[in-house]
Amino acid sequence: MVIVPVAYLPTSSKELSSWRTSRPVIDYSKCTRCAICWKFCPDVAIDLSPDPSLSAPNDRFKALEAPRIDYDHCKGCGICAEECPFDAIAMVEEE
Amino acid sequence: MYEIRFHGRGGQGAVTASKILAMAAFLENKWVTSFPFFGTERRGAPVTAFTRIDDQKIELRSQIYEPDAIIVLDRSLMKIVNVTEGLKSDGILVVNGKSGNLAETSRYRIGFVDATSIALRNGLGDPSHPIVNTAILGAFAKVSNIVSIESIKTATAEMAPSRKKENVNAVQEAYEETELN
Amino acid sequence: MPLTFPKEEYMQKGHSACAGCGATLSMRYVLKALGPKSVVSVPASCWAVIPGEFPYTSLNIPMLYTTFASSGASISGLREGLDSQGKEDYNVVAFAGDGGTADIGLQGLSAAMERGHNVLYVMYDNEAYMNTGIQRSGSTPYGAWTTTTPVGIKRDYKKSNKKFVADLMIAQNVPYVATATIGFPEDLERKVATAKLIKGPKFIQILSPCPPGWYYNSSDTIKISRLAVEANVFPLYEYRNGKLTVYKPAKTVPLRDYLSLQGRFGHLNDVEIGEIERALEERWQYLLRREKD
Amino acid sequence: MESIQASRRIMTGNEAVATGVKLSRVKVISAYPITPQTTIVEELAEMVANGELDSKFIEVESEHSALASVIASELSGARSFTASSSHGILYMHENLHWASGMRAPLVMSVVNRAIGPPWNIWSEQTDTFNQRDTGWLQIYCESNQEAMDSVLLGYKIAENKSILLPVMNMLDAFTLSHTSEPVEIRSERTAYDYLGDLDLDFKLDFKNPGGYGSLLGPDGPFMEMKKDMRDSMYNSIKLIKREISNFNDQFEANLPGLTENFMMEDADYALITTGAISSTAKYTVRKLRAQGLKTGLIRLFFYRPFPGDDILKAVRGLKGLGVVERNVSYGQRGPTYEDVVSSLYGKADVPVRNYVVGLGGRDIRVKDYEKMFENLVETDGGMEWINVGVT
Repeated sequence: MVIVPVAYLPTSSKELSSWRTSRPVIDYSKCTRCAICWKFCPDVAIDLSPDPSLSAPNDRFKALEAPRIDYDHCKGCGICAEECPFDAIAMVEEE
Repeated sequence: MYEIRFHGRGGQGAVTASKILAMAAFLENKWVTSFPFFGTERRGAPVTAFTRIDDQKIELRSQIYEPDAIIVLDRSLMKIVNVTEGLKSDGILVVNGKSGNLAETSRYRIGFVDATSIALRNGLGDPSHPIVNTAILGAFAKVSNIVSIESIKTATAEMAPSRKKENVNAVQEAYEETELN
Repeated sequence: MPLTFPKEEYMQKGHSACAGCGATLSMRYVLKALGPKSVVSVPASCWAVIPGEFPYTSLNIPMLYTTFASSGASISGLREGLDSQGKEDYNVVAFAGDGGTADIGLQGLSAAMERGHNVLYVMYDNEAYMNTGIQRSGSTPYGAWTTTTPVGIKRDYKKSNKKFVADLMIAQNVPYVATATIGFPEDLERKVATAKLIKGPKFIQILSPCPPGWYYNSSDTIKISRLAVEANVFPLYEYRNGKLTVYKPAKTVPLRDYLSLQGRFGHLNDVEIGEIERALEERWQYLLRREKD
Repeated sequence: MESIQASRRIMTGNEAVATGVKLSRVKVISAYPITPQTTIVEELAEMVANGELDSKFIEVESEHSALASVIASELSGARSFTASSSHGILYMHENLHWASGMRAPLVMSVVNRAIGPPWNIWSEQTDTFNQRDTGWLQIYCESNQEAMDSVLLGYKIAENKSILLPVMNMLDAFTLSHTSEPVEIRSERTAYDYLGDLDLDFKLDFKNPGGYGSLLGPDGPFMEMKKDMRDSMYNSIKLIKREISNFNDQFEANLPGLTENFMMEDADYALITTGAISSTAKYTVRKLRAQGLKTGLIRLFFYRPFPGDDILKAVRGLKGLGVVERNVSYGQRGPTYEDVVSSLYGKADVPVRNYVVGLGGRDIRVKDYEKMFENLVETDGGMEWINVGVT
């Protein structure tokens, strides 16, 4: 059989954490679960899922889908921190 | 192998005539090829086309330099093109013209026919651009014995792009009106 | 708070774009609006590199790579090929940069739109040849530094106006033409969804800021994209059924707010900025006049 | 005598190509007009317009787009076709590589025409000889029959799962493209059975989406892919021979192998030719044989893959071999000559000469071939360009 130049392996299986010089860290006590960070992430590196164990500004927010940074794929661009209307994300330098 | 060269002007239908003649011979179970010398010329410019007829498959694909017959669709071309160049000494010359007084070509077997009048009479083209290609083939059938007039009429009916009946009439009328030298 | 945006992802994590890349967000948003029954054709451009090296792909839909000038022809072939197999309900999309659209691919784009195939052509506009290292394109704005308009001591920045390909498409009377940018994702998503429902050729030009090419901090991609609209640099409009609708920003800002964030405009003095501002205002008035027609 | 017209019709080479496309049930056609290919496109447009051919027809704005669009339609899973000539082929060049690299089993008919400047619409094969390294199989037709048959055969070979490379079939400008001659129309039924439907394992798949033609670095399988293309082409010779004999059986046809040996058995002197000029060469061979000179001819039906072994077998015992090129290469001998000589090197002790003929449509006559044979016999080594200048 011939070798066809068709690529099928999803890049989600790759790990890119080495690209990052600083990392976004979410302060869940300020996070309203608005998902703006998720929306603006160019790396699709913010997942949304409910996690009642996380803190939140109030209990109502705890039931909602919370953003979670996928550090294997986040390149640390800082857009989420810049766009967060509640200053709930800080960029922290990688060691 | 029998080789025919057509001389006409762009728009007169010399290329189609070469194809109809090939088709007529094909109908008589001959191998044929027909091809134009395709130039960039437009309507009115001199045009050459060729037909080869043989009992065997035809291998020769060069142009025709020593034809057995020459068919001239427009007599005025004879002033500007040496139409009989290379014509075999016992060759045939068919000319669209009213009378036959061509001293320099008297050694050939010549047929004259007023294909222009015949074409116009049958509504083929207009006075500035008469389509004489089918009529001239009727004359060729009269002068030569390469293809029958019936085959030419059948081929004409099949290949004339329009006015099939008028074209077939033109073939027949030309056949009847051709004068031999 | 309910999501303002479709949750399904058709662009994957792990792609090889620069941090803060606007072109990836363009792709992400366009595919969210189109859904899984789509195929995208990509010419030479950043997006030919973003999915990474073989055997990787970073889209959940088929992606066909094509030669630089071939996007218009490629989507034409995809459309007719799929239609000939009864797959009329699949979206066929070109995703080409500004070089591949405004310059080398313009002939093919114009012809594909003219032929009327049921296709969507997306131009992700980062205003220069970014994949090859920031050379000026026809879509580079007046005043910008690029590696081929390097300013120097002769102040040789780009001295010609941006070619607005969307305007050319309107001139060709393409059934649906729109401009959009990633700073207004809901607007972008709505425009793609609108285009999806129109049978025929569609063209959408998406301003997609580029951190290394425009010389700004990667975190500012969304901010700059919004400022481009608010400073009147990149007006948002929509052309449908022969009617132009121009979006009037809720908030307007001085041009300087937009330029000052970007190193590519750092050499401009007040006089030059004033000239650019006047030219932008002229174009704005022109769009408003066209809207009234 | 067998009735010639029974199942034959008189048609031009271009009409024969269009009929071959129809018989192949092509789904997408995309082409840009160029003399002398235009009548292929016109004929196909007519067939589509009259419902004789159920195909999408894309009237592109350039040859570059013609090829780009059929690469895409082919990969979508629809059998696709294009046709061009001369500068159109040169304009396609990058996409020629893209088509073969994508392993798109397209067929493209090319009417061989000269390359300018100066502008010249007449026959010459430089346009496609320039494309010999683009990964396309190349078939040069001698007759309108072959022009039709090689479209069907072309798809059959191209779509073979161990080849999967595009095929271009060539016909000489005017000498075939606009010449009318009897052609046997292959039965539609047999053609359908012979070719079947396009079955591309890697066509666009929405359930298993892939990136078609993605980026590859120096350590990725780039070089392996190129080797695979080369191997697929090189190893296709046996397969092509089998497909040709299969074609001949099914259609009662008589296509040659990758080469045709004409009166080679006991020949002392022979020429190698490609395309329609081979016919006049055969005529000359017969003529010289009648005069007592043992001449012969090897016609290259396929030029890629190059049938070097077949040539080697055919030339054993020759006293002289002339390679005739209807193309021009500057700064080196002709491409066919180079290929022939490298195939014979160290294996056959035959003097090989190179003749350049018929550029820009210059007519090639019996006397020109006679001159070449004369030159082979004399082996004076001085003649390379035939019928040039005032001689």
